[in-house]
Amino acid sequence: MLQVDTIVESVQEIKKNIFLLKVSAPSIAAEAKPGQFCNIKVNDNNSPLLRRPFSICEIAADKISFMFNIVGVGTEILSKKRKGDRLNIIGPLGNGFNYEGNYKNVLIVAGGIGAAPFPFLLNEIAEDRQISCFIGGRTKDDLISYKMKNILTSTDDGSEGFHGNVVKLLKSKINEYDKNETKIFACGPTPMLRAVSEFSIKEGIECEISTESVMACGFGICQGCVVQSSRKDGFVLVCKDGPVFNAVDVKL
Amino acid sequence: MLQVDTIVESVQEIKKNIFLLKVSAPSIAAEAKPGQFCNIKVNDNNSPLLRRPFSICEIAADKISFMFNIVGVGTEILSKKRKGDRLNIIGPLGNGFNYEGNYKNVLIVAGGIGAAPFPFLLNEIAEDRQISCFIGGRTKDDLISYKMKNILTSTDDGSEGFHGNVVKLLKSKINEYDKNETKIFACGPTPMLRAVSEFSIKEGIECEISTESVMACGFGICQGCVVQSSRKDGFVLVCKDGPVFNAVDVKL
Amino acid sequence: MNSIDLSVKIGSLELNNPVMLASGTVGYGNEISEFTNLSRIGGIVTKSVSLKPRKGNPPNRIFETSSGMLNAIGLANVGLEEFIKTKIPFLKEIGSTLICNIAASTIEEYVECTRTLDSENTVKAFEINVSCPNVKDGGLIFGNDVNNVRRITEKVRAVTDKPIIIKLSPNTASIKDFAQAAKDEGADAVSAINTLVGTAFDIYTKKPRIKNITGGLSGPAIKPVALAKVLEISRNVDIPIIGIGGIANWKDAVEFMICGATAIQIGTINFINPNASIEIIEGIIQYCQETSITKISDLVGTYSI
Amino acid sequence: MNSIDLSVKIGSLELNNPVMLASGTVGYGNEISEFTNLSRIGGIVTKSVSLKPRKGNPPNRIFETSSGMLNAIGLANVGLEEFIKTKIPFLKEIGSTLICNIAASTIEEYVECTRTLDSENTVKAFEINVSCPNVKDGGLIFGNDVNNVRRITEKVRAVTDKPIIIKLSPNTASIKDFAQAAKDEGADAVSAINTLVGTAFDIYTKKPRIKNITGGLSGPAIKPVALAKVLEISRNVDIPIIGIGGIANWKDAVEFMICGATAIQIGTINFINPNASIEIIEGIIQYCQETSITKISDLVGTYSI
Ligand SMILES: Cc1cc2nc3c(=O)[nH]c(=O)nc-3n(C[C@H](O)[C@H](O)[C@H](O)COP(=O)(O)OP(=O)(O)OC[C@H]3O[C@@H](n4cnc5c(N)ncnc54)[C@H](O)[C@@H]3O)c2cc1C
Ligand SMILES: Cc1cc2nc3c(=O)[nH]c(=O)nc-3n(C[C@H](O)[C@H](O)[C@H](O)COP(=O)(O)OP(=O)(O)OC[C@H]3O[C@@H](n4cnc5c(N)ncnc54)[C@H](O)[C@@H]3O)c2cc1C
Ligand SMILES: Cc1cc2nc3c(=O)[nH]c(=O)nc-3n(C[C@H](O)[C@H](O)[C@H](O)COP(=O)(O)O)c2cc1C
Ligand SMILES: Cc1cc2nc3c(=O)[nH]c(=O)nc-3n(C[C@H](O)[C@H](O)[C@H](O)COP(=O)(O)O)c2cc1C
Ligand code: FES
Ligand code: FES
Repeated sequence: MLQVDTIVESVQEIKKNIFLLKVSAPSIAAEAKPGQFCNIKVNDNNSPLLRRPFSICEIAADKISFMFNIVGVGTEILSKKRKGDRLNIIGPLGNGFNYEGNYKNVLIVAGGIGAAPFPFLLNEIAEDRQISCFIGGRTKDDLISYKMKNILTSTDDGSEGFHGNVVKLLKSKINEYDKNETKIFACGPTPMLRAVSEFSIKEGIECEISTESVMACGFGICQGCVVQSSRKDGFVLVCKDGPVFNAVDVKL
Repeated sequence: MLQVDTIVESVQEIKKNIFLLKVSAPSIAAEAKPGQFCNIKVNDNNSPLLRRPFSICEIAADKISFMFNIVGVGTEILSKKRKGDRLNIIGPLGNGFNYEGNYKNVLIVAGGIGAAPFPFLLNEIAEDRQISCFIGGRTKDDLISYKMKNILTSTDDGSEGFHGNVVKLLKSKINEYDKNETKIFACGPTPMLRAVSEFSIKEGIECEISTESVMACGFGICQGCVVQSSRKDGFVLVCKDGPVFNAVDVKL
Repeated sequence: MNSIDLSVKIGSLELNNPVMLASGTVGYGNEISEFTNLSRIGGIVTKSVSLKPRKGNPPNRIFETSSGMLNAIGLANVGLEEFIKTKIPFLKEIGSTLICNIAASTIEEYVECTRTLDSENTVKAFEINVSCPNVKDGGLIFGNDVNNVRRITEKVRAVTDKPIIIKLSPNTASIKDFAQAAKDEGADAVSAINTLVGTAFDIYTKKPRIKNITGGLSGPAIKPVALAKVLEISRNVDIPIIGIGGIANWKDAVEFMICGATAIQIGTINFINPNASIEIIEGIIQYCQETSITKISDLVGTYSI
Repeated sequence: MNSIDLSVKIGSLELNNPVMLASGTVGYGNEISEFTNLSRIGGIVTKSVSLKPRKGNPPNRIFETSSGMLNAIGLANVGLEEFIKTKIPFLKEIGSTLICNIAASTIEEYVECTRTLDSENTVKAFEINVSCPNVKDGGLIFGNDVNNVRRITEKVRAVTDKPIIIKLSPNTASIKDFAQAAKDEGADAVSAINTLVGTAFDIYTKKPRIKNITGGLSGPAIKPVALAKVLEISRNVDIPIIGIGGIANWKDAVEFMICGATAIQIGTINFINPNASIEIIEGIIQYCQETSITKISDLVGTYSI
């Protein structure tokens, strides 16, 4: 965990309302693992006051990228950054995906901007694994395939790929994979994560989900970011115990 | 009084830490009189919350300029505006200088950034008047002579012109002017305005001073910007009754 | 399109819409009328008037803080006589509902002001300011003692049949007790909140930034506190509430209404955007359309907790 | 260069410098130690500990507001036993002065926690949290009744000779009465302020943004209020004050000391800049050099009004 002043390299709109922000952050880049995130101070003032958390999307040498869409004031400000701007970042934070181990098939399940952590993950996953990427969106404009491989798409409105949500798509295809040789990595809106968790638990497939919650600090001191634990009558911290959890460990 | 979204034409650093901000604001430009000011919202958020008041420095067709130095967060933000940025401005506000009437000599007395309102004033003053500009600063780097005429300078440290403050310089030269044919227009820090007021009252010379105070609204609804009146046991509003006052009317 | 019923009732006071301008933040309406269409606004609450003119506190009277501002104007106002002679006529012209805010140092003064103004047809209701933090006499001394609030309400009630709104101080532990006292004594509504007591100092001169030493904090910074006070009253006392504090846009206004405010007032934001009230009314209309609300009063107190 | 005496005394408690980390905003020190040098900090106040572990409130627990944030963590903590077993050893290692903040639902629980911790050498003082707004039992119920504060102080005083700091609620009309009560019963200091009660609602779901409905407002938004409370105590009660509330930088810290705070605590800003405390200490040193102060304690209460 580091707090560093980084320099913006570029902000690119890779798709309508989907931005890729690249910063130079050698020390964070050196430490980061797929699934971890950074907490970014988007400005030098109190509007907004708190940092904003973003998954690490990609690492190239000493540069980190973040992928985001504009949903409010913080992401709006980020989208207007220019090359050379200074950006204070805390990271890498949280645990990452646990992608070691004995399995052959990697199933990526991404809903909307939930695609963000996967370019980094896919880059690190051993080459002999079989990768399939299930990508969902409300419409075809929401499908983010940036650096994904072997893509299957679904849209709520049927405008591209499977007509329905991405978990339904996954269900329809799951028989093509050996369940004992398969691990799911999912990121997206909470209802999607809930569905994929239930499904994976029922089917007995290993599944890790990257969760979200409102955050203040991002590194374990405010106790603000809790989700219900499945293992005890109590809570776990998304920022420190997560953001990636094994599907069996949390109740969303 | 208007509230308009203006477009930034340019921000120029005309001297170290002295900026000229030009905006396109036809409706305000059409109404404005020398000595009036505008209240500018420098950002779209709450940091800072309130508008910032600036004298109208110059008008050219439908463009208005403001001259300022960076003293805090608001002026810092303004200095970073770029061509095309939107800037919400309320103006023209307050009364202006009363420069009509029967006098021959115009004595401008400006301390530091107090130079701001005079380019506009000098541009409007009848051509047959004799203009002298007394410009003071702490050091020669603080002397602002932008669009001034017949300049006499003073510096506190003696690094240029008269060694001493600008009111002392004025006193040393006052005998060169017929007092009954002379009007002083002064703007600058409050101690300077106090000195020039006392002097002009003692000498019986007409004198108008452009004052400052903390402001919230700038147009008379908050009652925040008062200075002590000399005419009654009470206060007058800098934003509405001023910012230009006859020296005899206020006690600074 | 615009078939939404925006009218609200506060006791017997009817407003065309729930958006009012808060006392002390619009003077007597003339200046702000250059920037906004006052006739469309639900109501205007005039600067606190007192029996005699008050020159107010010496400068500095205001200071900016993070997302807020401190003020200690000291209830500067023209006094009752001048108010009636020169201010009411203008306010009558513009045709917006006029609520007269009264401040005083004694109960007798509250009563006398109310009685005198009662005969002014233009004045549609009274807002009794028992909560100004910025005057040495009166103000908080009244506002923070529930028995005083009780007595003032009772006495003022006795001299007018017009709606009475008691403007409450947030600088108390239990605002609901004050709202209850106001209700018990026949007030038609309460407004909440007035400013929070705050201060700021210059670290080099070591002097207060405001000559009065402390001032009243207003603006977006206080919105969460104001909202909690409105909710506290709404959950405990059956009296119409006018929500005030940090409202900057229509979303804030809607949030206050959901928390139980029948109407709202905007203060500090008038200084920054003198047309804010109209923009808020328009935003509320859009929200009603979006969420299929046909009567704005149906929104009041719809919190789901 | 740095020959400035930054040490301050709070009763018999000596701090190397006046900058502390506030309860609930640094956990038990381990996470933040990755970002800042805790050994240089004046003191660390640990998250409120209670007799038994508390899991805290369900999410959402926090919400951002203009220049502030609301929280209703609900005093989530590991409980006294675990605190002693696993947290104190780490805090001992880092060598910063440790102040233990205690929360409870009954006076007996306050007493028992204090008595148990009294024998821990690492614990140098107690901060008694009588002012948490976010738990159903205890918290504000205690903090807003001066007699309770009096009794808690008395009982806790009886079981320890270590310095006792009573952490006061700002949600009262007259904080000085509470400070006086604490002093009367032998407290060594008071800290002010805890958070202000606030809330926020989603205008589409109509649900509170925080599951607990209301939360505590902290951050720069509340600084003027906190400063006024510190000044109120300082002008009326002769007791050391620890200033808390919206401190974001060294200027804010100096402002609190000028208003009468012997030391200060920083809370919310730790979340945004976990190295803020060190930067504040450095800023204070520079300020002392600039203004020729050789002993920081000379700055305390130097307001000129
Ligand atoms: C661990 C983690 C990783 C994340 N990674 C990414 C990422 O890679 N790309 C990306 O685009 N977004 C990501 N997010 C979500 C991102 O943090 C929010 O979109 C962002 O903070 C919104 O900031 P804003 O100021 O633009 O919006 P705000 O104005 O703060 O809020 C706008 C809307 O977004 C909601 N919102 C705000 N913060 C969050 C949050 N933390 N989680 C969920 N909803 C929120 C608000 O309730 C509101 O409805 C991540 C969140 C977490 C917790
Ligand atoms: C009628 C009027 C006309 C003005 N015209 C000009 C002008 O043409 N050019 C120019 O550069 N400045 C002018 N000023 C001053 C200008 O408004 C302030 O410098 C500006 O508001 C500071 O904003 P800031 O956010 O940068 O500083 P802040 O961070 O707000 O403050 C920085 C410092 O400046 C002081 N300050 C803040 N506001 C004022 C104020 N209104 N008056 C005096 N001191 C203040 C503060 O106390 C503080 O010490 C004028 C002020 C008034 C009232
Ligand atoms: C400059 C100023 C002057 C005020 N004067 C009065 C007043 O005379 N009477 C009164 O009842 N309230 C007065 N108030 C309080 C406001 O009416 C309002 O209750 C408070 O500002 C909170 O709302 P806001 O956050 O929208 O400003 C004043 C507020 C400000 C900022
Ligand atoms: C997330 C959070 C948790 C807190 N938990 C506690 C606590 O357990 N005990 C306590 O006495 N104060 C607690 N506080 C209050 C702070 O210690 C401090 O009094 C308050 O936040 C004001 O300071 P600030 O504006 O610098 O944050 C908490 C504050 C926050 C923001
Ligand atoms: S965000 Fe602060 S503990 Fe997780
Ligand atoms: S600045 Fe508001 S009345 Fe002058």
